[in-house]
Amino acid sequence: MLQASRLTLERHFHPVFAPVDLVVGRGDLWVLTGANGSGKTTLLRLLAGLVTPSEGQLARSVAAAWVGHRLALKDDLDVLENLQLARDFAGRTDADPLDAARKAGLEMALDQPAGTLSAGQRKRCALARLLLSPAPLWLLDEPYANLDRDGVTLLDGLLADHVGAGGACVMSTHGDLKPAIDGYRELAILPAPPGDHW
Amino acid sequence: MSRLKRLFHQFGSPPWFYRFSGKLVPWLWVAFALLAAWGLYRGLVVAPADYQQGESVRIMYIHVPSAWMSWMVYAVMAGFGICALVWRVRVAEILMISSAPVGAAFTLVTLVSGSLWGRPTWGTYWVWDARLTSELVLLFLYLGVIGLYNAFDEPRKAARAASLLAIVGLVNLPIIHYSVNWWNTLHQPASIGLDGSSIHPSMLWPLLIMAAATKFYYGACLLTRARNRLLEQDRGKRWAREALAEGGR
Amino acid sequence: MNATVTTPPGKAIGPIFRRDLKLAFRRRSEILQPLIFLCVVVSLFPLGVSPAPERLATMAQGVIWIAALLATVLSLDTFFRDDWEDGSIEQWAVSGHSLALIAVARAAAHWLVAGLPIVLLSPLLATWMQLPGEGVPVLAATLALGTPVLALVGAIGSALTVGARRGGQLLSLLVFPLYVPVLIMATGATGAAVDGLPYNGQLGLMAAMLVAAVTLAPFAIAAALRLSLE
Amino acid sequence: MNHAPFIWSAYAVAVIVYAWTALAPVWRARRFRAAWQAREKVMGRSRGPTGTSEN
Repeated sequence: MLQASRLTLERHFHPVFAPVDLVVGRGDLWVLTGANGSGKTTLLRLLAGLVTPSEGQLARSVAAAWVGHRLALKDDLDVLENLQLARDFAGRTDADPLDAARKAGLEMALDQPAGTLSAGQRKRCALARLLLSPAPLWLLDEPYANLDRDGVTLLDGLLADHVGAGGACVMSTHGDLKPAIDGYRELAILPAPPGDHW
Repeated sequence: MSRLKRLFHQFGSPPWFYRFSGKLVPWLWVAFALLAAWGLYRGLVVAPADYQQGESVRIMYIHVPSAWMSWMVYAVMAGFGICALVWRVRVAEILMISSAPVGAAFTLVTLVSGSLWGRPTWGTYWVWDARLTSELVLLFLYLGVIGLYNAFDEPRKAARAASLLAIVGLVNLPIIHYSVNWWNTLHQPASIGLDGSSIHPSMLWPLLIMAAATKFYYGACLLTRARNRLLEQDRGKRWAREALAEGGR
Repeated sequence: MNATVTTPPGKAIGPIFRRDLKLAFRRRSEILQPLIFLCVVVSLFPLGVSPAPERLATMAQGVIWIAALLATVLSLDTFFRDDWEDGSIEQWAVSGHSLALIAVARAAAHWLVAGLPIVLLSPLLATWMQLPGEGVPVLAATLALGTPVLALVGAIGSALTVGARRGGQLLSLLVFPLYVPVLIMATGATGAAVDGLPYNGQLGLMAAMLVAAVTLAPFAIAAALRLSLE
Repeated sequence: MNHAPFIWSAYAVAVIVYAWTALAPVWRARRFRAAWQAREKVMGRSRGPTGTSEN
């Protein structure tokens, strides 16, 4: 589904992390671990195609869904409108925004403008958008951030269903929050070796 | 990597470029000095005064070559920009952004010498003449490219943004040039030609010599600036440390 | 990086266009701001220069067009900023839709909200500036042809400066040289109409500029947006 | 009307602008090289290409 070999990215002429090799197939759940600023987000953005790698090859044969720190919610639109927009723009035509909102536990906030939602609710909104997306590959940047206890169980459920149904996911977490699903593989992001290329 | 890109990569490799341009720069300065001296001698001393404008026509020998260069440097800069944007060749990015100040200098000299030439010819320092006006717009284009480059902190991203702007500017250059010319003929009868085509050979020669001199000047300035920027950016790398340590040119 | 991605099921232009109109009408006051700015700038000229009709008439089309230029640049400053800050541009890039189409949708929605009102307002401004009667329809025509070009070219500048630190002042420096041909042709056409000369040549050139902008600008905008994500 | 002042001022401006555009990078290079070598000395790295030690 996704194959990355010797992937690196240079910021200010210094590689952000050591070259990364990663193969993601159907049913895989990869968890990127590493200290803050080790480049987890940068690597995810590379995999999502938002950034072009300085060196290395990246081949992705399927569509990807991206949930970053910035959740792409329009503050003036309410939750339902945001989800309908997401569905019309790049979602599955048969997906129903109402059902996705209900699954993400946002039934009571449907007509609330996104600007007034709490951080946890906004993250649930982003997760609801994931449900509408046809992309088999999920790229999640610290999905557990801002989620309360049943938010975490909700996310674990979504991940289990998605991976179980043959999808794949690459996510990053900081700290000890790991998905409560067995069979996930970890990839530690190592800082770039000191010294230089030439 | 495609063969072309590997070729570019090989040519574009910073240490190779640094050494190659290091050897080239002195020769460019020598060529510039010789041509400029010869051109100025022919222009200021040998060439006759113009029967209409008198001595003030001698300003042409700095004004016209600078004007030609100001347009040429923009086109060359945009060409580097295309290389930088399409093939992500780092040396092309550096050459692109190093050309901008030199181009702006040419445009500035063209504007100042044009207005100083205008004073005795038309009686005022600034006339909204077609060529001077499009030079002024060209100066804004240069300042836009430099301004956009400095607005980003990550150098590679800044260079690509400035390259894109240079290309958009290049596409608009002819449109701006002809619309200003059309606007000028609309509002003002054609003023006497600043660089008339049927020009006497004794005046044409210094013009061509100076034109060649300004090209060598551009090459020398460009490579010097590019080598500086390259060295500063790559100071962490071994080849740059060796170049810096030995203190050689 | 080759993402041989199948075409995404949704559509690019429709949803973004409707979203923009919905957002614009949610913050209705923001639509009026550029228009009020336009009226203020135009009304300054009789106060600043002279109320004498014949003097105002000579510079009417120039003043109106320059004010329209300033109003467009004012409204374009935050054109992509909200989408950049809340991450919408990231979603566009990942979605697989072509960013150029999205740029066209956004520019069309912006023109409908910001450009069209200027065209509708131009008769009022023309009377303020004592523009002779023959010039008014031509002024409206040049604005109708010109404001989309201003929106599209301005959007390139806006996309380029969205990732920059202080993009605001930079936008006008980047964009004004590119606006020069539009300004010249538009004021030329209106002036010719006022003098009773044929003006279809200028209008033809403006139409050509519009076609060029609609076909070329979106690709530059898309490249600039992709660049702003890096 | 004597044109000489205009001619000389035009060329003077040209010389000043071109000289500055040409020499600015040279001074900048010298300043950067001096600052770099000073920092290298402080960091205790050996000078010269022969004694390059990994940092």
